[in-house]
Amino acid sequence: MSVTEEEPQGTIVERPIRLDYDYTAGTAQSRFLKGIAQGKILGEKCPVCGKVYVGSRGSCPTDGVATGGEIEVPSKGTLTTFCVVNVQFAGQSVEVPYASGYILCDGADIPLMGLVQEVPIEEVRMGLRVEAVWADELGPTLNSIKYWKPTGEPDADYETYRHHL
Amino acid sequence: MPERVAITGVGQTKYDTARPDHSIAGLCREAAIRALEDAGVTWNDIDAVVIGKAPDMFEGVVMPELYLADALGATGKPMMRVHTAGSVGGSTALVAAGLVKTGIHKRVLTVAFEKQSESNAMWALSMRIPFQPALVAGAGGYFAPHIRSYIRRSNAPDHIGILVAVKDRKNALKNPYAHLHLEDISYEKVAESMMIWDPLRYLESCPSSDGACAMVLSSEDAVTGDRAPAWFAGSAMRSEATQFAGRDQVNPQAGKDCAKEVYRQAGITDPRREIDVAEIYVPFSWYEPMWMENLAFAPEGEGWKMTDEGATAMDGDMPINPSGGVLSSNPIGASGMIRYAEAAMQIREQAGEHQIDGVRTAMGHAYGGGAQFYSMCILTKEKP
Amino acid sequence: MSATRDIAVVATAQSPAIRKDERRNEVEILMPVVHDLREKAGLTQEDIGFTVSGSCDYLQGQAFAFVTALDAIGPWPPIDESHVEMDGAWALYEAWTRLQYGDIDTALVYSFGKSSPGDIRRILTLQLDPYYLVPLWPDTIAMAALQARALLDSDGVTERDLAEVVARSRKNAKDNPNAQLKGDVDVEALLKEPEYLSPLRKHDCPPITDGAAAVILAAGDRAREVTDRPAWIRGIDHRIEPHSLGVRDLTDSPSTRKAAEEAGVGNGKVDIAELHAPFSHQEIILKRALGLGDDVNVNPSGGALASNAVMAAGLLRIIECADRIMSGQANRAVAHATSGPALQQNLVAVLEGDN
Amino acid sequence: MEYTYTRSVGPVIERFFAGLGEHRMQGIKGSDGKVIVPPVEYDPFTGETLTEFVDVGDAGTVTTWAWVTDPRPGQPLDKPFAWALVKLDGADTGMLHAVDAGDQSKMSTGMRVRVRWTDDNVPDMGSIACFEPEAG
Repeated sequence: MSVTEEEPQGTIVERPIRLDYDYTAGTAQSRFLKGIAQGKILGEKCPVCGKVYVGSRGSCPTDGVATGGEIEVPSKGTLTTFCVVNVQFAGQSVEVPYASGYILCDGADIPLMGLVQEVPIEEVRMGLRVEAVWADELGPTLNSIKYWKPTGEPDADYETYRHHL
Repeated sequence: MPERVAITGVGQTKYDTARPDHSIAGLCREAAIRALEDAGVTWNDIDAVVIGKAPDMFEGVVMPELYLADALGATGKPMMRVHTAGSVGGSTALVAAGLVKTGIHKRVLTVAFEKQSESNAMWALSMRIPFQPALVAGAGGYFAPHIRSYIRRSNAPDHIGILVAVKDRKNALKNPYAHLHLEDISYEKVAESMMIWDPLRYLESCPSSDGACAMVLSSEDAVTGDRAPAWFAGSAMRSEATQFAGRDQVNPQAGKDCAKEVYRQAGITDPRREIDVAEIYVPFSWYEPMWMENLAFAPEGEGWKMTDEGATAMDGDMPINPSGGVLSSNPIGASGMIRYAEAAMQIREQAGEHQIDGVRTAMGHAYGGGAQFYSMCILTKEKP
Repeated sequence: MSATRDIAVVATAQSPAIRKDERRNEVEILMPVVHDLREKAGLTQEDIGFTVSGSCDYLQGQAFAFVTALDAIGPWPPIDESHVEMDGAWALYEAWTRLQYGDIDTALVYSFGKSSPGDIRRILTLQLDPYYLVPLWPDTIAMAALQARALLDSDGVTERDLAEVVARSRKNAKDNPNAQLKGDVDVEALLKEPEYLSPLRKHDCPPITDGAAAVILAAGDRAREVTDRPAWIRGIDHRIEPHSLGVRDLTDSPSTRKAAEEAGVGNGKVDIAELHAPFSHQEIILKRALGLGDDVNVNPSGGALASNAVMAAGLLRIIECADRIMSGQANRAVAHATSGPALQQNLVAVLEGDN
Repeated sequence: MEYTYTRSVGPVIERFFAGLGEHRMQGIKGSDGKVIVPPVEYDPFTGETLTEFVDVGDAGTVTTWAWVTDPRPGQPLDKPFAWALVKLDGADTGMLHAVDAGDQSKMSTGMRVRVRWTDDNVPDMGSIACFEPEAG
């Protein structure tokens, strides 16, 4: 609070608001999450531009048409860019510091967000090759991918992912 | 033939972490009354009211135009509520301007606000439905990776972000409405502040503010007030999808297209030379150089040089955010309208200590979402 | 109003009204509607000058819920686009305004609402004064019931009149393939139903609906290129009233009356009217405020009592009018949309075919 | 989704809430001189800032009502009750609250009701439990 003592401190009331929702993932996302529950990353192809979307919400955002035709992409790819989070935010269970970034799976045209671990934080870099580390118990949620770890392969050439930044 | 639209009144609240002295309506009123007074009009002179704010979850009031109708003197009048994410302050002003431009109304009051102290923005923004990942740590966590991409692409030196943060906070010391008045701001202070979202430091990020901004927009035959108005010479909105294959997240096409369109309308061919001052939506330091390129003030990859050379300082050739910008005050829903209002204040020579001399053309800019929504205007002293 | 450019609805599309779409998310509900729409108009997204939508984050329970909806449109190259956190009817108003600038000739308006994921009655409580009202958690039906009682107390309106509105809605909805509640119901049987939130019975209240709707507007000659018989928007206006029920005359709708005057409802014979009356008694209040006689066919689609996709229901009234004008069934129609507790805010549009 | 919002109320609502804590009902004079209860910061019809507080009674007349058989979470009563607009003595507008009438047959437009106060002295709406029929 930056309010100083001279300033008026008006009456403050508390208003708890609770709302319950029954969310619908949608058909495309349900297909994707079903794959995740089986330890598979499923992409969907846009019938117009041919781009492969992972975690599609059901449409190709540039063509506005339904994506379809499941394509399994490897749970391995390139860290295109990232940030290192050094502050513990409320509701965040991961220990700081951690690297959070975009992982472009091989063969996919859109990255997934994920954590990068099993590597010293100062060695996390753009172009790092990473693979998914799956949770012991898989379920229809992205938390099934615990994090991504380096594969040990040489870094991806900047040219291979610069158009995904 | 569309009508010319003038900004004849501007009002802002004092921005702060919390404004415990006001209800939500009271906060909006503080700005609205100032705008009416500046324009020399009363509630009776207003034909319609257009309000804007970011997600309703910030205050937990659904479609608050309903509750705010009385406070904004809207009874018996048309009232609208715009929501285009962070660009909303700008889009709200443009929707309001449209009502005048088309001749539907003579004088419209437009108000944008956010009372972030009612909740926690980090909570509202990071809220995810169950099957979506909860990795993003607030807006900084979203934008920091794209900043890293920019640095990689442009080979910009690390200190550029710090320069922006220091400059905007120093400017804010000249703006009585600004939220952050960091008297002891310095390069070292920013450099040593916590690296929250590496490559983004704490002091390179915007605060969370309560506040409202309001403007009175008038048609040519309804201009009032003691002070000459600022005229809209160009205005545009552009959107693209949040995430799509091949999306340029550093230099988004929608931003480039939007700028091109406002320049075309205003007859601007060399923005850096022809625009005297710009209020640009920079919530994180590095977005200044990024937008310099997006808005064609600098060639691609060279925006950081403008910051580095001091061109964007108040005494530079292209002053950016003399008000202190979003880095110094961020009532999210209002932040875009504040950019427009500050641009108008520069034209109308009412910016006080942060006034730039001889402003004839000014730009207002807002962006929102994952940098996929844009709203921009060019304001001029001369009637377009 | 001095806006002079002739603007028409030239194509419309809507999803079927569904109680609960458990399979599809908002994008997936909206996408086929938009495809159908553009196909009917023979236009691609690149032919559209301006795109605008109306929706409510809280229905979806997520901030920026409207953002992903854009994925259904395919906004590439980047589009001139805006969004109102209001019913789609107000999005259409913004589009109509935008077309008056004169630099573009077409606009796409869409709206979507899934009322099923959350408790819609509770969500809409959050529209109310956050200091005095929300702590008591009065819900939308309660607010409407207070209005209904005021109307029943005031003059000749009876519970039978309310039941007749419901019976006609259900009957009319039989001809509407998209409607949710339809069929022949007997007024006497309706009156025997128990009270739900007295004086309202369950059938006096709208169903819970998931759905989406969209229209294309076009100006002048462009409108005639798209369709032989555009539904011209001859007037459109909207007004708001004070928020608190306690300071209003609940038996009247002065904002509707004012909007109707501005839109020119009285300037000619009205063939049909589609009124956004989620509660039966509101149709009676609106009909009076709009000055509609008994010769006007009110809510031939069944109206909001038959299907009520919140945020799209107002836009749907314009669509239902436009459809009947474009098909030649009607020549002059009045569409109405509402927002807020007990008809706080109202929009009125007059649509006409070429004579 | 669950969150507790912290609302600053501003001077008018603050004063009304403070009065409730002392079991005192107040209204505010509108631009046309009519007394609005609960007091609003701005005139609903002219938008003028209102400042003139007026004490009103804690009893009044029901102008309209609706009977709730199934109370919902958070509502003032957890047994069947009536929502009502109550025009308090000395006021010109209706105030929305619950009436604990026991049975729908006890409710009628024009009936007299009185505030049932609580001992809750937190400056908020909580000081009013509900209204109850005056004679009963």
